[in-house]
Amino acid sequence: MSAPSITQVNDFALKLANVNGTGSASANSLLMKAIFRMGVPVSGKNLFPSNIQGLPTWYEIRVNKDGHTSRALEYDLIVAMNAQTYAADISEVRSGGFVLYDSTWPLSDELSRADVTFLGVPLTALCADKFERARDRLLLKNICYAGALVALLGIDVDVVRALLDETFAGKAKLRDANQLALALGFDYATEHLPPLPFRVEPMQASEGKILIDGNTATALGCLYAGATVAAWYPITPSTSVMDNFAALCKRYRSHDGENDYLIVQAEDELAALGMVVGASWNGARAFTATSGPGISLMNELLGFAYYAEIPAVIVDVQRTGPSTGMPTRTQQADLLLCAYASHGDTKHVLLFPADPAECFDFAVTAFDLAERFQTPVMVLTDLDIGMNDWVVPELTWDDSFLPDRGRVLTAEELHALPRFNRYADEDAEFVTPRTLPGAGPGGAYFVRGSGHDKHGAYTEAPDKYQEVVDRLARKHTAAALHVPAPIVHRRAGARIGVVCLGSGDLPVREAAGLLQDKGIVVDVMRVRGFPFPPAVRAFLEEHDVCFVVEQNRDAQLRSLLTLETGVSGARLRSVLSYGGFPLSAKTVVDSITAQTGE
Amino acid sequence: MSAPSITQVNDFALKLANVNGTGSASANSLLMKAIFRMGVPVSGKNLFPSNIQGLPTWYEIRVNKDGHTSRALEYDLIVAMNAQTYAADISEVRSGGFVLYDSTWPLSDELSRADVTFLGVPLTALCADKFERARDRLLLKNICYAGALVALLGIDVDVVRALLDETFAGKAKLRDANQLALALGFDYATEHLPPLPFRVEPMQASEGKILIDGNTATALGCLYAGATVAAWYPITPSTSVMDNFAALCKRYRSHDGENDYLIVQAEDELAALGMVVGASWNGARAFTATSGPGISLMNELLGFAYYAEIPAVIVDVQRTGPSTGMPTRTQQADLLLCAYASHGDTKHVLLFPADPAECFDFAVTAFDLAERFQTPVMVLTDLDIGMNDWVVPELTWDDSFLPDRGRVLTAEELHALPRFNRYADEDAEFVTPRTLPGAGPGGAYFVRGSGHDKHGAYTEAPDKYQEVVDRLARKHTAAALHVPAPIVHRRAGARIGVVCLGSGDLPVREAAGLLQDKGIVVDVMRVRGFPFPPAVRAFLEEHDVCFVVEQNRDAQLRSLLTLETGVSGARLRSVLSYGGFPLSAKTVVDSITAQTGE
Amino acid sequence: MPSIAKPLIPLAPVRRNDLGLSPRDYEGAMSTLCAGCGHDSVTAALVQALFELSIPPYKVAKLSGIGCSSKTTAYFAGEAHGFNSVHGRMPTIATGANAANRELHYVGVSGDGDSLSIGLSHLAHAIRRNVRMLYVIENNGVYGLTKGQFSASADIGSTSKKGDPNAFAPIDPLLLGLSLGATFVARGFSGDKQRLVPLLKAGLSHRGLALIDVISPCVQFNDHEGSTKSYRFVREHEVTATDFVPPQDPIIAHVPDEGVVTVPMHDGSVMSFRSVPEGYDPSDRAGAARYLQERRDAGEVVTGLVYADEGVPDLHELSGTPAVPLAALPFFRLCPGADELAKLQEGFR
Amino acid sequence: MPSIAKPLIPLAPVRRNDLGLSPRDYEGAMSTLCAGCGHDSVTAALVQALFELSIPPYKVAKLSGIGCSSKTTAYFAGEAHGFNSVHGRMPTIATGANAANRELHYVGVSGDGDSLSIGLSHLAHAIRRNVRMLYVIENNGVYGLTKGQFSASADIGSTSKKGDPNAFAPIDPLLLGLSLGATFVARGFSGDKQRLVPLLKAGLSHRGLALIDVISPCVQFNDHEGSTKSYRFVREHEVTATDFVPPQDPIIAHVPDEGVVTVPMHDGSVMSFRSVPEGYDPSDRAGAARYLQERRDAGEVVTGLVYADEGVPDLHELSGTPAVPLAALPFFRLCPGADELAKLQEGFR
Ligand SMILES: Cc1ncc(C[n+]2csc(CCOP(=O)(O)OP(=O)(O)O)c2C)c(N)n1
Ligand SMILES: Cc1ncc(C[n+]2csc(CCOP(=O)(O)OP(=O)(O)O)c2C)c(N)n1
Ligand code: SF4
Ligand code: SF4
Ligand SMILES: [Mg+2]
Ligand SMILES: [Mg+2]
Repeated sequence: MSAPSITQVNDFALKLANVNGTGSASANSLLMKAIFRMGVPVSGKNLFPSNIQGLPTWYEIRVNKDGHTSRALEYDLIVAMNAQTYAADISEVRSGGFVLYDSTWPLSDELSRADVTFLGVPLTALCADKFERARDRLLLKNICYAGALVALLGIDVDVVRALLDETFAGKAKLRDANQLALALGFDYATEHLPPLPFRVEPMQASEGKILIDGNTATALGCLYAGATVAAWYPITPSTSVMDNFAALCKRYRSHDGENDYLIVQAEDELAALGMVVGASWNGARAFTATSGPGISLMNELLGFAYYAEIPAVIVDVQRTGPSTGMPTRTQQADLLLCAYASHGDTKHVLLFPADPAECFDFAVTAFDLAERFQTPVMVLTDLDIGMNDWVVPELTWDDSFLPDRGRVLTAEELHALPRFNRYADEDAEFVTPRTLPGAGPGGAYFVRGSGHDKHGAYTEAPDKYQEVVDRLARKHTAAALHVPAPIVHRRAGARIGVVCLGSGDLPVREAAGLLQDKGIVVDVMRVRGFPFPPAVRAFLEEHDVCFVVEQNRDAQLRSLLTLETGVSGARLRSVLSYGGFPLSAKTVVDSITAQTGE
Repeated sequence: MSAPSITQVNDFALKLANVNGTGSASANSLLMKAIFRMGVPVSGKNLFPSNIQGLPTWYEIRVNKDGHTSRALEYDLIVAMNAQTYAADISEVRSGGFVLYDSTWPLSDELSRADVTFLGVPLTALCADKFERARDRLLLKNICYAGALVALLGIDVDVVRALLDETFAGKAKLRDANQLALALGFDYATEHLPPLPFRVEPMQASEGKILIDGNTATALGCLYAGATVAAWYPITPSTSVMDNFAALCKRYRSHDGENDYLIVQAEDELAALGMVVGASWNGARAFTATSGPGISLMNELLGFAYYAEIPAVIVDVQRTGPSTGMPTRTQQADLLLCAYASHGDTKHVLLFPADPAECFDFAVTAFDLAERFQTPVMVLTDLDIGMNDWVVPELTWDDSFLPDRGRVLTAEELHALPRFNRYADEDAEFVTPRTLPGAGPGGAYFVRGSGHDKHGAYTEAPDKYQEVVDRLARKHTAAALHVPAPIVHRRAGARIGVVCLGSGDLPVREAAGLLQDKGIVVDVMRVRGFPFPPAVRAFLEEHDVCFVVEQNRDAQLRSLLTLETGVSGARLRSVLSYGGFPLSAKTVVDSITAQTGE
Repeated sequence: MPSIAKPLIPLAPVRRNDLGLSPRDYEGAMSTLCAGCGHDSVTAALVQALFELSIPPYKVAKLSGIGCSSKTTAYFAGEAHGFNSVHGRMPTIATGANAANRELHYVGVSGDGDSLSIGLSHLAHAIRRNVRMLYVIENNGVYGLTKGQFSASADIGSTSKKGDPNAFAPIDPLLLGLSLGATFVARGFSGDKQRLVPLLKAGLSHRGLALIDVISPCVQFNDHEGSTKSYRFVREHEVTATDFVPPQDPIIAHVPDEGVVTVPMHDGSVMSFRSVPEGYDPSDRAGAARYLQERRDAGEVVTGLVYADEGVPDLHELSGTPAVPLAALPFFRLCPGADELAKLQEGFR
Repeated sequence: MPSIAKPLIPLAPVRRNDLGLSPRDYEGAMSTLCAGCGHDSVTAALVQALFELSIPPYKVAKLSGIGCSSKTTAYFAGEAHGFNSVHGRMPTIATGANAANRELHYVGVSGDGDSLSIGLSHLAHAIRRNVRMLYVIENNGVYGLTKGQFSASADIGSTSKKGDPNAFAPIDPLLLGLSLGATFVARGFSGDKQRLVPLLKAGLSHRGLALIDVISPCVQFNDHEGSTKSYRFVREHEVTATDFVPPQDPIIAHVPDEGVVTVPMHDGSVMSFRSVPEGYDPSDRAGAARYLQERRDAGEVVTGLVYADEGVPDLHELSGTPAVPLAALPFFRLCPGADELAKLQEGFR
């Protein structure tokens, strides 16, 4: 953040403090969306409570012309709309910053800060004048402060107006009320408030970009991958994956009253995965979406699907654990569990998207890998990716794409075979052929989670049992070449590596730049899948030391790297952030600076 | 095994091949027990199918004067009672060995082996003569071959007779029938069969020893630890833990119609652990016993108990996974899952008994640690330890023992406090005080698996959340000094270390001797608890290389050692055995010999 | 009691109970639920019931799963230990807790999602075991905390806020309970505290598991036109199986005796209920089930005490445990000691 | 059919069905269950039912959980795909499989432990969803595979092999099913194959989930004196709700018409049953429940078709899926393609 005196164009951060259930969310995203439409790189992070109404909630907007939109920890302006949290909120604005508050009532002196400018807008009064119903007054207060911010930040008011018109298309009354509230705030600020040392100016950075949350993108990926069966049990923050999948199916998969999909709201997560496994066994592309507690409950069936070699796609939108933890906070703490889920010797395939664009791509990849390798594939996103709106490149689709259904024998291929062995005749990747129920006579086999030989027959013979589980281990290794390769950003002469995954991407890449300013040159690698491709090990070995940046307490990624690449743990240090809020570049910079003793 | 020509005294191995559900088990253990009573070191391993009646089952007896009673892979004599498996069984006898079979019908020529002596005993004919009912004939055939073996092996027939008298005390008819069958076989063998080059001679090795299976010992430990509530769901091979606990409670805890215990057969494993957690929260010592699939299902509640800091004792009698796997086969493959069970950042306390004697001790320790550290403690045994009869030193009990109930505040202590904070005021081991429901006014607190601060209040604030989970991490580390220390066996000048756990103990210690004969000098360390005490790391660092011997495919103990001691994986090699049968010293010797390239 | 003085005017709320405690002493933390949420009314009724029964707060153990409903254990009896477990497992925690200490009063509060979906089998088996506890389901037909999906108690045709109708057969916890041998089943309505309190009191005095289904509308996601769990719908379609008869209430006089069922509760108290439909008999399990079924088919919601049987032993009675809590037994009574161990092992040779 | 030739003599078993297949073609692997186990008789009845309905074996999908009972899916229809899942989860696998391909005949075989304890909620919700399948519970009152512990279906007072009586209320899957809106519930007895086969056939032809509870004694652990799940006990205490009327069986002539219920099954076939108790009506849900309850209280075991309703749509009908299997839909029909993606994203700006 540059000094407050000189003007900051397209480089500032806001924090809006509200009470949840009062309609602030729409006003806040309205601002973010307007800035996006002005072509300026922006991010909006919703920090909300696990509650329906009445508790504190925050929204952070970061504007940065260079695209560094990870969470800022210093705020140029705070909108203080929540009396419960005034004190804390006001204390968070940087020295020289600003506080916008509802000046209908005077702000108590304890709250004032000498090094901060207070901008009063009589929101309640303004709205009370113009609106009758109490509910309207409450809701429109938000649009009113949005109007004031539009004026203060130099956001193009026409863009905002257009957005409101779109939102309330066909609802004239609502539209007018909102437009009025916007004007109230806008005019008041224009008349009574000083210009700010930071503002938005139009850019071209939104060309070919869209605004989308990860759960919508994941749902879209499942739609495009051809998933027809979905089973789930509601759980924050994954619920909107299924909500969106259902909405998309309604839109694209319902032809003249016929629905080319079946979504079951299961009785629990065990059931949800059971249904996915049953459907996949039967030839449908099926998936479930859940969060940590659901993964814990799915443990037994994950081991079953691994051993019986049945495809399954599981989306884990991670939240803060352990146990119920903080359901509306983010973390990356299900890595170890997902990698080795279930009793006995089990290893799974994991994908780690970093943003909604990858959620879309990896969802499609997940189905291909699950069917190719006949095993569960887990897509690990998190609350930050899944529930926040992100600016990402427009999603693209290649119409020549054909799904990889893996080794499923047709009736003809079956006939051609002297004998069908479900768990023999492996290919180069140790995958064996399967048949689909009902496909025709001669292809029957018996699925079991109990000991079986390569023919699928029950066995308790050590050698026959081992023959199958040994192949499973090789098959898992083979998948390493098929998961998305790590993405590496190199800087000349770097001897230090920084490793991250998922939503660590933006903050870590921003941090790399900031570190360079401090004379610490680092290469960055973002792992995108497990088992790790050879390039991961290579990167670790190329560097004297690597900092593994992850959002959990126990250095779970570092643990996986140590176990699976054989690289000595001594060369891997940790940067851990697990308080539940999205990672900030600052946290990474501070930690690495401290550890490198600069 | 020494050469067949010279006589082997108290050094041989038998394999008895039967059909399950035909009553062979009692005859086989009769032999083993008799040898034990003769003061000779012996082991008996029951290799049975997951079925109630009609499938192949084997029983192995190894007699070894030096106490090396791990599973032998070379057999001096095979008793071939199962036509389905004749061929395979006969092929397993060592060259120069013997086969005892039922000569009522001639043995087909394909089965005969030139290098093996066949000993025919017309078991069916002998029994048909003497017994009326078909069922008797079937059952007593087993006692009949036992009689023959008693003669052939020089087992003291009076000892065997005495055993039968005890077994059938009060059942005169049965007793006489069995004694008769014994005599039939004994006399026939004495008359018609040649003496064998191996036999049993009395020793004093059974002084102060008992014969007991691990599940009985575990149940006994829970009884002595003062467990009053138990909840479980039946699963092989853990079922007999609860069967025995119930029987013991009936015997020692029922006074004039009042039962000082309550055992609930739960509806599933999730419920079983839920009940244990509820009872422990309420001040009772409570436990459950299960196997791999149950642990998978308990994942969510394990994470809850860890985070809410509620004691719980879970016995995991491991079987062969993954999934249903081979329910009547042994493995050590739940290590990783148990260590980090559940989503989010979780770490648990594990105990690894090596034999029934330690099952008894560690069961008691488990309750102390669970209450001391207010966390789940898992006792990991396996099918070999749990269901086979072992010769171990007599169990001892110190009547001055008082259970460590941990930091539970009395009403008085509570009064003394200015304010009770459930998750603050930690002691040197980062344990905080708890109160019991109903103990009196003023001690109420609210248990939750959701984010909480040190007062136990709901929180979504990063720092308050972290304050608690950081302490949990430190608490887990502190437990390392309280789990049983590793046991180390040193040999002069050893540069190689061998690490094992649980039932790997006997085979590895025997292997160490055999390796020395080959010029490979090794120190042996058996880890007995997790988190690992400092001595574990020290041992690993003292040796140029360590071989980690474990009964799973994925080197799970090696993984835990790598992750938790920081020792480079490069210095840890693996000896893996995971076919489902108990480990043999031979497997260890062969693998280490090959890997050390001698 | 003032009631004797002016029998015809409804009783004024008592200020202090036999323990000298006031209703305040039975309150808990501030609710964080939505304004108007039915669950808060259930909380208020629980406060009154515990108060009127003069149960010492610290002798109460509050248990719940996860959900808005499950949060309510934090909002009453602040002086009682509370246990907010994981989703659906509350009945198992309650069973274990009860096994350890039979002396406390167990109040389980759950939701229709918590108890009828993920926790269904646990509820069913807790009923079979007749674990002594008050088991309240705050039933709103939706998953409130996860923003309004249908729960298993949603009626066929009942519409979501978006207007989609539910297609699947509903689970009526009372019908379910009756089929599983439940010994006490009743239904209340959070919109009618006066009739809910006596049911809760009866449940708290019951010998085993008292299952009380309380229709508790979710104003946020399921209180709209078209929902069969809205305040309005229940008010308009409520039918009563039995109605509580307040002690010394003169109306008793006007009621034919055979209409009044007096249920002598396990703790000595006596509850009287008046059958509303001619000859309704809350001791006839099959009849109760039939009545529930028929009224439901007619689109009505049955409330009141539907079935009660004080004759069935609870888990502890069935297990022959001592009168004192197992958790309170001294160690010497539990540990057989060294000599017994030696004796026992003579059999291991 | 020979039956026309000699109507008064019981039909000789048909050698070949409409597909030209023999009963052999419907057999599976050799059973590894105990000699005399009731489950093997159920297997035999399933073989006959599938054979008589001329269902191509490869069009059958066999699903089970874990248990001796669950092993039986390996012993019939060897040419059909089989799915031996994990303990208690079979109903979820069946639901997913059925969702993917509505054209197969789903035969789920479970045990009383598998379905009434660990899997209870899954069974309950599969019933609610009316998943089209034959759901057979081989009910022996114990956990056979784990050596004889009581299951949740054990009656109060029924004794274990060791002689201890069961203390907890039993779960009758039929009563449970009726309370959950089951559309087909029936009970058979493995000791009476003649009357079991028609029930299985009716179940296989049902529109939704056909729940058939088959009392199937465990000769190893629960066939002794004192057990209420023994061959002897069931023979002596069986009462019949309805009895199957074989086609063209002359006895029909002698039966008052109102005694005969003809159930036109979803697949076009027609099943006729004769009410055994005067006026028993298998279309009256509440009546059926009451009958089960009363007979059980009298210590009797009700067998026959207890309740059936072909009027309720199954999961697919409720979901509006196409007639062809979802798994068979071509990719181009499922993937909206690049243009639609571009269009959609215009809304994301
Ligand atoms: C294992 C698990 N799955 C899912 C969730 C998410 N979840 C929280 S509450 C809830 C349902 C609550 O519904 P209900 O019990 O009816 O309570 P209500 O909010 O309606 O009062 C769900 C699905 C969870 N917490 N844990
Ligand atoms: C998760 C899990 N828990 C426990 C078991 C052990 N187990 C196998 S079968 C069974 C019960 C079988 O009873 P039932 O379903 O009645 O079948 P039966 O053997 O009586 O036919 C149990 C508890 C298991 N396989 N998986
Ligand atoms: S969402 Fe519904 S159930 Fe939850 S608190 Fe609000 S009104 Fe109550
Ligand atoms: S144990 Fe019982 S249920 Fe299992 S096979 Fe034997 S008789 Fe059948
Ligand atoms: Mg609800
Ligand atoms: Mg059974």
